[in-house]
Amino acid sequence: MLEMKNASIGYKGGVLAVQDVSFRVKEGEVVALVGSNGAGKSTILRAISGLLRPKSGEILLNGEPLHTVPAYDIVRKGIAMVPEGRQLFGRLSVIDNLLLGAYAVESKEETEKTLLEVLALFPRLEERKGQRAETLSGGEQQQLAIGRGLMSRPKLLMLDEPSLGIMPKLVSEIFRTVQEISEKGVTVLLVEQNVHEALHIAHRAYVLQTGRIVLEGNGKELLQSDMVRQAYLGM
Amino acid sequence: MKKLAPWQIALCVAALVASVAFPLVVKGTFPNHVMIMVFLFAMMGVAWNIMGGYAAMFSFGNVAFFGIGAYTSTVLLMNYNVNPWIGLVAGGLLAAAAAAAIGYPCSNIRSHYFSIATIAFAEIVRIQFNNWKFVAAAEGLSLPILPEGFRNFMFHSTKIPYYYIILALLALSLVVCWYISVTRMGYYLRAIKESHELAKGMGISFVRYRLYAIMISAFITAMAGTFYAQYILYIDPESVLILPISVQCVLVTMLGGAGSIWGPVIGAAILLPISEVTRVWLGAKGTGIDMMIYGALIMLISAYQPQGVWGYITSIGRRTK
Amino acid sequence: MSEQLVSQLVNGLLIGCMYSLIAIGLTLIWGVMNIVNFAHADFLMIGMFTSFWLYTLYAVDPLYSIPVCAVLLFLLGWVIYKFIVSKVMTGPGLAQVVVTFGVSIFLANLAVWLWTPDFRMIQRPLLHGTWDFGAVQLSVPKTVASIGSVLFSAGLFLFLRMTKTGKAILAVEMNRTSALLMGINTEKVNALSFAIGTSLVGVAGAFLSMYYYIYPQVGGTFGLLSFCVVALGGFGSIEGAFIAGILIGIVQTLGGYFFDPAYKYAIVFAVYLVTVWIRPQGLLGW
Amino acid sequence: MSASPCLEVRGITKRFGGLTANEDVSFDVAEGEILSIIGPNGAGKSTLFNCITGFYPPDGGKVLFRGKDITGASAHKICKMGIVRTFQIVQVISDMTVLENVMTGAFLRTYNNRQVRAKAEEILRFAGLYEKRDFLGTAITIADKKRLEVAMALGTEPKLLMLDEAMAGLTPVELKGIIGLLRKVRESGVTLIIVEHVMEAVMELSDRVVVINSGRKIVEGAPAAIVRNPEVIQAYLGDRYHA
Repeated sequence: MLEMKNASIGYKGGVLAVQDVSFRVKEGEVVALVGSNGAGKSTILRAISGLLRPKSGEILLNGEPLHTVPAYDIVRKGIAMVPEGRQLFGRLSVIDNLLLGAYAVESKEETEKTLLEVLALFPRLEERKGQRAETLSGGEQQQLAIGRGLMSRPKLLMLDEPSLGIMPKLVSEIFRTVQEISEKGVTVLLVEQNVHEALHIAHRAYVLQTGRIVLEGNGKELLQSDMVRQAYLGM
Repeated sequence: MKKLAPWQIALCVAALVASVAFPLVVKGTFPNHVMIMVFLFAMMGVAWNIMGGYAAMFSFGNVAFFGIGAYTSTVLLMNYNVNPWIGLVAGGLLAAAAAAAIGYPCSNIRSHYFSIATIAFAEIVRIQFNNWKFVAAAEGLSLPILPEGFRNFMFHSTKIPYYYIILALLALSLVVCWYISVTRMGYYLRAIKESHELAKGMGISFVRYRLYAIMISAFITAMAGTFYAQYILYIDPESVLILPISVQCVLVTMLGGAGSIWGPVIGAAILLPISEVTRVWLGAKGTGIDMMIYGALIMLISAYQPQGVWGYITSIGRRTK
Repeated sequence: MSEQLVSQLVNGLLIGCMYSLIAIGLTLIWGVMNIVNFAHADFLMIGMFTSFWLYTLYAVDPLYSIPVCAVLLFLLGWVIYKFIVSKVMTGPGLAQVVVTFGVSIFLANLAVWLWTPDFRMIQRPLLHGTWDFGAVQLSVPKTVASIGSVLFSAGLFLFLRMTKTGKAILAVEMNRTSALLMGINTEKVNALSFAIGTSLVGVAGAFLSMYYYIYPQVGGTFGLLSFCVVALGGFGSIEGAFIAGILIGIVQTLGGYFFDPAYKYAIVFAVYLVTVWIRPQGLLGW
Repeated sequence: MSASPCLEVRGITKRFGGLTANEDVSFDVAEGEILSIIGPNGAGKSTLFNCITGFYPPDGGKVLFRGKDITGASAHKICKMGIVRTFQIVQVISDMTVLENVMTGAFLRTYNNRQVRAKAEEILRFAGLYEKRDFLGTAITIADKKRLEVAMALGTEPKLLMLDEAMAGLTPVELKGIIGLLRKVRESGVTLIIVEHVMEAVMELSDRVVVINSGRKIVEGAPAAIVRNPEVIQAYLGDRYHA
């Protein structure tokens, strides 16, 4: 479905954050990109969502180039991103945040239907519909961010560090939700520092180190690999 | 401070020689007048640069210091017969004191709020002088005509001494600016510009260093004000306290390149001749076309060459390396 | 309260409503783009002249010029954004500050060149005279202009809160990156916000032309005051600008009444300085 | 180790609106010790850091540095007294070279340009950054930026160095390097407090560990004992340390 081919990505005037990275996400999978802070995971997601352009290489969606599509049209291609740190519209209400998530959807009825689905998935948000997003707790904000991402009815949902800054107990809840979303047929690309949890729910995973993919494989297998255990789980 | 490249040193020496030789080669009042205005605004740009370029405090109120300088020396001369050279220093000190008085409470005000606060301050000063009988309010002050000579800071038959005085004042300001940039204060201002948090964490009192920067900037700007009064021999609020002068300080710096020592000089050397020449050629009829061209230039330069000319020159230098 | 004081208060309220309308456009532009538009009040001047020439050449009353000004200034704003302001959006901060100064100097002197620096006035607008409410006399054009200003301000407020496009503008203002991810074309939102801002100030110009002198430098004082209003209200806050506009109108007239009319603007600026000294982010800023 | 502690934190409480970020947190740091503070994200470690270093005034409690009450003193004064910190998100001065960055720190103790430069160069050699002294602050790798942050802090001649997640996001090799550097820093007589997520670093470096959860200190002790503490495992480590 999504394929990144030999992509090198860097920030303006800076060094390359990602070098010669290739990977693919198949329909219906949960794929995790794991690795430490600064390994380039977020950079990859930013490139897919059009916020950054690869310096070389290409990004393909169902065989068609994605890296030439303007950032604001990526969501219309069926890709939604839940950015790191949630990035909500703080002074707007919960419901307005969700509706903005469906900005690219033309049909009103469809949006209303999706809204009901999302509120069913996150009952907490239903309770807090009218509240300003900035007044929610960290966990609720993350739910809202994911809900906002789902509002565009994406085929591929990308999550950037969904567990960051969330109470440990809520973390497993978030991952359970991600699994639920995947079971509904949405393909998921997940970036995580919480290697353990991420590898648990991922079908496949890629391990990044300083901008390169150093390892790939089945999630559960990687969990057992010596290298991952040593480098990221501290065992 | 990085060491200057040889071509840069050569450029500086050439500029210095050229400016000293200029009045000896080019005769006539108009070219000399243009150069005097270039140096005057270069000096004010250098002063602005210490706040705006090094510490990212974008002031649009520096004209208040200019006016305070002009009025202090003039009032001292007219009412108390104080020599203008003493007035020059007194004006600087008074402006620095005013800067401290306004800068201290404003030390928490940042970015745009700070810029607007400086405009508000300058406007209050202008309105006060416009209504202040002691300084003849809106009528303005004509300086008494004293015998010509360096001692009296007044010349009637030629502009050349003014030329060298303002050149010397500009050189002095450049030395001050350079000195700041290589010492602790320069480092601290750049740290503050990067991030207030970082600066605090490194033991830098940002209130204090911001205040120093404003005061030094005010002192130099006020000296420029005194010079202007001695040069034009007439001042009123509409000529020494209006917003466009503040804007000019910003423009010369931005055009030449903020945060570099030579930026304001280059900016003034480009902008002032354009504005003086268009004024004389096209503006005599009061048609506004001179200022129109001037505005269009500012618009186009900031939209299409925003790094300033100095940035452009150094980028060429880097490319040819 | 003396009758005079009441009528001063009412006058302050009326002029304050005008300030509000001028300032909300400015604060919208700042909020969305992070740019202080120093040319804002020159668009006001263009609006006033548009209304003046429509009246003088085609005998169109300023009241009917309002839609013309709105459309014309909307287009002008769009063009200026596209060709000038958009170029500095990713540039250094100082260029963003200075570019609109260039626009301001250009527009003001274009007006001098085209129409000379003379003061003009619309001699007999449709709305003139006063309404007499016993103690308080209301100038008809001023009152209508102020009510109109409030309506337009409310219109902007509702547009931002109620429509999809309006919410997209708010979204860009709060988080540009997220807005992009939602599929909002942020570049278009910038242009639209700039054009709406100038359009509103053009409308204010048409209102103002009913009772105020019209000359190329008219932007000067209004510009300074509208910066003060925006900063006092808190950069980017529409509600803040609205409240601060009225507040400054009242401070100005009361200051002139209790102290010296010559110092009325000085008092306004002093109030601003004291306010940001106590509250560096303005009244409703964040 | 001297008798009186380097830093005493006594009942620090900090609230933001209705939210209590720190509640009654107390601990001591001995001279020459390396103390780690660990806890889940949002547990209030950074707030605690900010309260100690003068970035926020605490709502209650006291901070004593070498017996002197420094509670609520401003950040730059606390730095001058000898407590210096780094930031969670690396902060270096982007338009300065590596050397100039360190010089900015070193200017705290002297005006003399030559001395400052000499000291900065010495620190850069110590931190293993001397070869990169003429690079711009933005043009070096994350790992080098973290070293640079430490070097900038050392420039201020601290007695107590506080590092906020100085090791996050480093590869194992880079991590070894910075652990070595911090050991050398300690040997030179500087006391260290580190807030860290990277457990191997915590285990290897620290003499003692303080665990914070939802604003409170839940336990403190030797690293080996901490990782076996059931409360810590439940609140923070989760099952990843069961093994």
